[in-house]
Amino acid sequence: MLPAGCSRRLVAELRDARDACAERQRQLERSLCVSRRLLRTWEPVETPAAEPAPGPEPNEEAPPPACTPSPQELKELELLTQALEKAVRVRKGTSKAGERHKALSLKSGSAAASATTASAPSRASSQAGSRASETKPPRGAHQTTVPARGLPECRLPSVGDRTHMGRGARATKPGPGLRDQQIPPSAAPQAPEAFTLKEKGILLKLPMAYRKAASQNSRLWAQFSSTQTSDSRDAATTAKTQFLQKMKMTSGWPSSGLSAAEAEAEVGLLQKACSLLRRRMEEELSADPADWMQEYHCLLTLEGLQAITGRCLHRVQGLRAAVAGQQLGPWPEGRCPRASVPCEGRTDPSWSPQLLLYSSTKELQTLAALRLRVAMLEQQIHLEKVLMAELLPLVSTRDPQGPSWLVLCRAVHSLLCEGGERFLTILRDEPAD
Amino acid sequence: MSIVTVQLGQCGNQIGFEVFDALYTDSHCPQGLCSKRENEAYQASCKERFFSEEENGVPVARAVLVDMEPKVTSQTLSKATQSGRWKYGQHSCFCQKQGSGNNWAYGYSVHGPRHEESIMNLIQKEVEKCDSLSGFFIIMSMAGGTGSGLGAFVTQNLQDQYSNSLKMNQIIWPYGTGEVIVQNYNSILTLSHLYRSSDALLVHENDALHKICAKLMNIKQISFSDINQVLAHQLGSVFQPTYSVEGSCHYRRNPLGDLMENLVPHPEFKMLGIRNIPQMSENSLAYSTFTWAGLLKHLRQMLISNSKMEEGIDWQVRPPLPGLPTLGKASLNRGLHFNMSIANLVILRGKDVHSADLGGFKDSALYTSWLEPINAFNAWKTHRAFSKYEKSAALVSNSQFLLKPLDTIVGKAWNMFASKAYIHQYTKFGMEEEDFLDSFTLLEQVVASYCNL
Amino acid sequence: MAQSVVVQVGQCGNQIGCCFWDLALREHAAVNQKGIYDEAISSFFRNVDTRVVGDGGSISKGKICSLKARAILIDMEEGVVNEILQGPLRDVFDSKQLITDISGSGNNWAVGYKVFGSLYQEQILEKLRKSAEHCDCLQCFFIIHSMGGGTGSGLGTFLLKLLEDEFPEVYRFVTSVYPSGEDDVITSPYNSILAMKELNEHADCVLPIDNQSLFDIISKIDLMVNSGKLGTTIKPKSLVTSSAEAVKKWHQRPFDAMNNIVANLLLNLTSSARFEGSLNMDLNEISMNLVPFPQLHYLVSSLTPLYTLADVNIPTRRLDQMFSDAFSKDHQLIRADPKHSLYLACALMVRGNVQVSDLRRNIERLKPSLQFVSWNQEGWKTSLCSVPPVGHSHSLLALANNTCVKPTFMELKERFMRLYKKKAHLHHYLQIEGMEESGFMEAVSSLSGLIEEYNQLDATKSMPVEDFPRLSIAV
Amino acid sequence: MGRRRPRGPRGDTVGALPEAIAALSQTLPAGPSPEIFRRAKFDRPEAAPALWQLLFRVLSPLPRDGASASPASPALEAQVHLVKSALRSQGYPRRALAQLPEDGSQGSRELLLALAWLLARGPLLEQLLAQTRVRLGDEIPLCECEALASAGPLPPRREADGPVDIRHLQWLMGKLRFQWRNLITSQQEQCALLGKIHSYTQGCHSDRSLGHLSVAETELFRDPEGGRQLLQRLESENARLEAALVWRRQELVFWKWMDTVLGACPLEASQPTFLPRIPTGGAGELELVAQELQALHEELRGAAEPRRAAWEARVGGWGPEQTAVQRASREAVGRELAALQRACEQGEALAQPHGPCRLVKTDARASGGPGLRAAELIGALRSRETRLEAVLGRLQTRCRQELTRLAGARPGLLWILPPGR
Repeated sequence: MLPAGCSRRLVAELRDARDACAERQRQLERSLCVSRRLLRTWEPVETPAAEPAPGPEPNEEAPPPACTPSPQELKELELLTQALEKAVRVRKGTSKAGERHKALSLKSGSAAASATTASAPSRASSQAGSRASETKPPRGAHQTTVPARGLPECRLPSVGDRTHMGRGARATKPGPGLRDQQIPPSAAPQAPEAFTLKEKGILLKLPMAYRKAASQNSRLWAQFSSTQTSDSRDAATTAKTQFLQKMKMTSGWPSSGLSAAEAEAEVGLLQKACSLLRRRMEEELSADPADWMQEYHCLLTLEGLQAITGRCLHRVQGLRAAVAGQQLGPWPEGRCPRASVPCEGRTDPSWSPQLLLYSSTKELQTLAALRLRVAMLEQQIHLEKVLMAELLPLVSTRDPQGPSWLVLCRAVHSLLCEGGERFLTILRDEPAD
Repeated sequence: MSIVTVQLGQCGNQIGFEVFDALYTDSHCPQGLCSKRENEAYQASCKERFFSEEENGVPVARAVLVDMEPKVTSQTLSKATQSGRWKYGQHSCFCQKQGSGNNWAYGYSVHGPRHEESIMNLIQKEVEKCDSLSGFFIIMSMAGGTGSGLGAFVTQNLQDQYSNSLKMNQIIWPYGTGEVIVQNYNSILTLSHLYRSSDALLVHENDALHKICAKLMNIKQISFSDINQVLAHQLGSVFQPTYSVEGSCHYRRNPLGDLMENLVPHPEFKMLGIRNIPQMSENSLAYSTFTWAGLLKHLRQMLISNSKMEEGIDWQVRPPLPGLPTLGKASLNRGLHFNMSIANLVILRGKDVHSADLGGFKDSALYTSWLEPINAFNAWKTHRAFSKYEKSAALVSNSQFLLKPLDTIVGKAWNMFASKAYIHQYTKFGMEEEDFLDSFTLLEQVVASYCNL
Repeated sequence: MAQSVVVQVGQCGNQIGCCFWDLALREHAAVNQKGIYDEAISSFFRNVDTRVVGDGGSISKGKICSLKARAILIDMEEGVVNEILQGPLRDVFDSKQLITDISGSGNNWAVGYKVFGSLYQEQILEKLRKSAEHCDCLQCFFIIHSMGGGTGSGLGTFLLKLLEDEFPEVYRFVTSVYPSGEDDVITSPYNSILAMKELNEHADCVLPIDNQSLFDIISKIDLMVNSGKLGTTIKPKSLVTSSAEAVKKWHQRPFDAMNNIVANLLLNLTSSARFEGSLNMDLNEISMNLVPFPQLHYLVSSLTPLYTLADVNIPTRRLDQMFSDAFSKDHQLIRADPKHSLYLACALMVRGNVQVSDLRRNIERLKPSLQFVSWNQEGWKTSLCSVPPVGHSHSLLALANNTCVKPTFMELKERFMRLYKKKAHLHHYLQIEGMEESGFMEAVSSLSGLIEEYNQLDATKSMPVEDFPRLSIAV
Repeated sequence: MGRRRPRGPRGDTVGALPEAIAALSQTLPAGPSPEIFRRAKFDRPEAAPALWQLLFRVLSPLPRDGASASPASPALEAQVHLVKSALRSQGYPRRALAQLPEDGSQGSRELLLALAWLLARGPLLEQLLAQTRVRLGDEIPLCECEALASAGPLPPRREADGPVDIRHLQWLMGKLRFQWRNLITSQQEQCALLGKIHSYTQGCHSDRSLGHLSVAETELFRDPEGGRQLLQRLESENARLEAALVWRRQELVFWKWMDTVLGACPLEASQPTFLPRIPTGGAGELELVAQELQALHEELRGAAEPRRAAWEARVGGWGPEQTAVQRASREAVGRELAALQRACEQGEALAQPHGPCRLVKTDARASGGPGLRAAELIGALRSRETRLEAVLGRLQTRCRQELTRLAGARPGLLWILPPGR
């Protein structure tokens, strides 16, 4: 058995690490769920009721997400499709000369009132989602056909368009206009057809309302980050500084105090510094000086590094003193959230995300795997240090003749020297007789 | 997520076929006692895991067949094709002219390096067919030469090349009395190598399976195919879809990962065994009814009394009182022995599964002192019935169940080794006595670790 | 699938070989109804397009054109080989596979080994290489010879050394017919002992056969047939007979019947490697499992059901009886009693409709009556081949590595010593170039060494089985 | 930008203060109404709960995917507790806050001060906005600043009850290892799916530089209801951004007002100084760093001293020419080291990009265009990986040596190590 304090600390460390992993896994699962759903077959009409939200479900008996419409739903769909086709045929007849834009929109029932849902009455009454066709003013107005803002415009016809899209429309109307071309609905009525992103993804087009909001969003972010550094803010900065000082004064805060967050940040800095210095040293030592000048350069660098390391050690001393001088205030006990702010909190020159270009899935996978690998290594190194700090003293202070010393040694060896993956065996060296 | 199966040697290939057939049959069984929609989701989940789709719609097992002689693989391929329901991939088979001759060293040191590239290429092709690879099943016998020697070699290569994917070896544990005379050598070499390169060893004991055929399935003249079908049933009962924890309407994505995280995190404890209930012939089934309470009571007693099947359970065995010291190796040969668990996973399938009370498995007396049931016990559920059973339960256990067989094998091999018998057959192919000693050392440690829980 | 080449040396070797090829052809004809050249056939036969001149005519797939035995026939007399070439089997051999002389070895091992060995070495090697080239995976040489004569024992064992040097990876399984006590060849003890040394050193497995045992078996069958026991008839179409006039021939040529038994042994030995089954046993598994120490590679064989095998139709007995018989004294192919000696290892090779549960049951049943060496208490190797022998529902071949072979060797040594003390006939040997008296001494000490190894094992028989102390784990 | 309000004389107009406070409250996540601020100035208790909640939101780390999962807020008391301890750890100076009742019924003015303190101290609003940003693209953070170590929202601690067996630690460690591997597997799948979605929607985005849709954008079509919500979130973020811009223009007047709030507070009596307790974890880390630095220092000395001695022996009678070169060398090294020193002190990451990136799949052939290349990042990550592996290897070697030394204390045993990799 390990001592209680040591146990508590190490179990807590490992638990933290596992919680962090589990949290990431959950995030990934959530986004995977969305992506997977996108790549599955898209039913021609959304049936939001049948798609349970991902996440906990109180009832174990609830249906799984991979749902196919019930016979009832299918029947309704068919009715709807017929109604649609009828509408389309009528429109087609009236728009022979000019190019008419026809759109099929997917939209939710709540906003469907404005649309011509009359063509599918049975559907509107029974289903949340509905599909309707709309006749647009021939020209002049914006090309896209969003009936109400927020509704994605979908140019994904479902009715028999597989054949027509592939052979007819597409083949006969090539050229740049194709992408913006609304798909002519089929004249051959079929049962509503499911499709996949792979087949029809290229036909998607973002709705206007969204495009507008998104571009406004990026404009605002740009503006927001550009004003941040402007001169006009000097006055505000001064005011804030003054406010902080006044606050400190009125509270009798000791001038040399160091908060836990600051201390932690400082430790983090020192850690980074340490690895930076070590890396530099290794570079220097692995280089093979060719002449006396380089030799001299190397010597100076090493001495300089030594000096910097000395200064870091000095900072450690200071920090130690601060920690040692701490006293307990009247503040509540408890574990504090980590003060470190993820890098999104950093004041970056640009707020809107930069672009990261990748050329193949393989490359993306390599990149992601490496990122994770680095994160894991960092976590592993952290754990290794913590475990070293707690376990090595135990091994060296316990009585080697004691009953549990060897047990401890074996486990410690596995944890510290083999990353917990493998284990050693200790045999009694006795003559076989 | 998908699992790629590597079937090695005669045993591995024969079993592999039965496993895929059982998975297919179960997932296409029309009366799963659940809604059509749910059945379809179950089917889809099973398919993603174990089959890929070919152009003409026939499911293709995510499997690679490897043998060093052609008879078995060609038979296996044609059996699958003849079934008309599923098949193996056209280019998923690797075989040679001449077997490993029950010689582990020949499989590991000669066939392995010689055919490394071809085999790994086949596996890679299969892996590339998966959107997402969870890991590998490696089906192999422990006694022979190809399954055991080449199997150990391939597992090691998988560990090198797919270090993040999970590797579960399906180990066929030979009959206690003879199939292959050098089986104890082959076994210790296999086990010790897998202990270094595999994540979990799911052990299937021929003796136990044989008994199930005789006693529960009422088969008079038992063939290997009967035995393999029982094994396939057991494997299916674990790895067919079950609900994931958080969203009960979602099927578990990565059962292999979940299972391993729960059962084999400790490097010294990697041996797993399966127990099932009920298992019976079609005739008896018609006259039986089951309750969850009854099934779980039996299953629990099967666990603690280390009985491999429902029949002949020793009801006298009880968990020890808390605080008593563990008995250590001395207790190994005593008759009445409580089987201590490290960790258990129970899988329940069928009607009213939510009403099943698993309290009996959450008893801390069942587990080693250093793990609480909360860390050591897990349950998976689905109300989709499995195979022909309205209700069924499976238990995957990391416990002392294999201690005695393992100790016996190590002991017999050691006796043979001390007499230097058969050693020349191994040194002929580049192995040294030192290699044997390494294997003995590692396995003696495993035995000791399982003893001193 | 891997292939084997049969090398039949001397009169006895060629006679047995002849039976073997006849049976092998008929077995494949029975199993392979479609006439397709398949993997199973390929293990012993080449498929040759006879229209093509030269050696380029091998066909690896498709219809059977003309089958050629993967065999090399060696004899230093012409009689037997000529007989074969004029007989019904003439088509499966061609002249390129033959090595003959006219002078004979005069029942002198030294003539076979030293004289003909050096004389024919190149020719033999060339034919061996040729036969190996015809295989895409040559696994095993089966050498058939007798120990008592000159050509079989001398040239036959010379060949072993040659094979070892030239094809070190290919197994050498030797079927050796040992002379019986009242052998008509006076020098047979010399020849046998000299040959034994070569077998000790250069064979992977030796299947010793004893003429006397074969004869006893035949006599017993004979008796049974003649006694007109109820239901006993000669089977019209079974494997052992070479032609329709089996019964007549039977009495005229008892050797044919005896040779047939040996040929059957070879067929059953290879059946699990050739045909499908739920538990295959490749040839390389035989030595792997049955040879715990390099020199102890003598395997005592027994075949059951023996009487039905010998063309006699007696009512089928229980399956379990077949297993019991395999361990009885009168089913062994040499005079030995494995049941009362020490087993080092034992293989059961079963053919036909037998399942693993039958195997398990019988092993459990028989085990208590058998004694196994302490470190191999469960020394069983088993195989299940689903193709039964022609005309039968099932069969069993048991191979035992058992100290019961020791008496045969001791008897041989005694007979040798009786002659050798008198230096009788020694000069016939010493006059051969390269043959020295030390050769005899070495041969006999090699045999003594072998006997001593068996002795040591036998000595453990009375000792209680004890486990060796294991490695001691500290934690 | 037609909405921009006319700019008044800076901060001095009468309407400026309400406008500033309104902007602030709109910018803050779930910000309370301006009225609450006004009441807080007068320390009115009814304003307290809202401010506790606000501070809780501000101080508790959010799950990254903030929008989808907004867990039920804990009870007010728990929120109070967390706010107090978080402020303490960040060094909040006023003691009065710590003494406020735990039920959250009092202290609206103190809370207002605390909020102002947080706002004054750093770019709080910017952080909050960034944290809750609506993610339209498929993003991948460039750095591992948050790494795996940063915890999400803190669950109530279930501390281990007592001593555990070391095998229990091995068990947990093993679980962690499997979690890592499962994580990688899931992530590989996610990448594969992203790649598919990106290539299937190639050319669908109105923005030419993006080309294809992101998952969120594709999901708009799949789930119109969700799409509507996304749009709403986007619009509300736009509103918050606009408010934040207003706040920036008007904040000066807010600070002046805060001065008056602070003035209204009684001076806190000179008190026994207290310092916030540094968490034990931090102190442990400090010792580890200290050890590492010490070790480094020793190594450097070991490397530098013999070189110095050899150098001194050589330079005996050098002429002025060499001396000049020496001086140049000294200056060059000095410059380099000064940069290093700065990096060490300020922790500025050396040319390492930070922040999220939107993933864009491009044709490998198409070069140019703005944006980072995955290949370059991969290179950087690889070298980072190598460095970390070396660090880990060093630590493990150190442990191995230490254990080998200790093993000497028990003769008569054979230590059989697992075979080398």
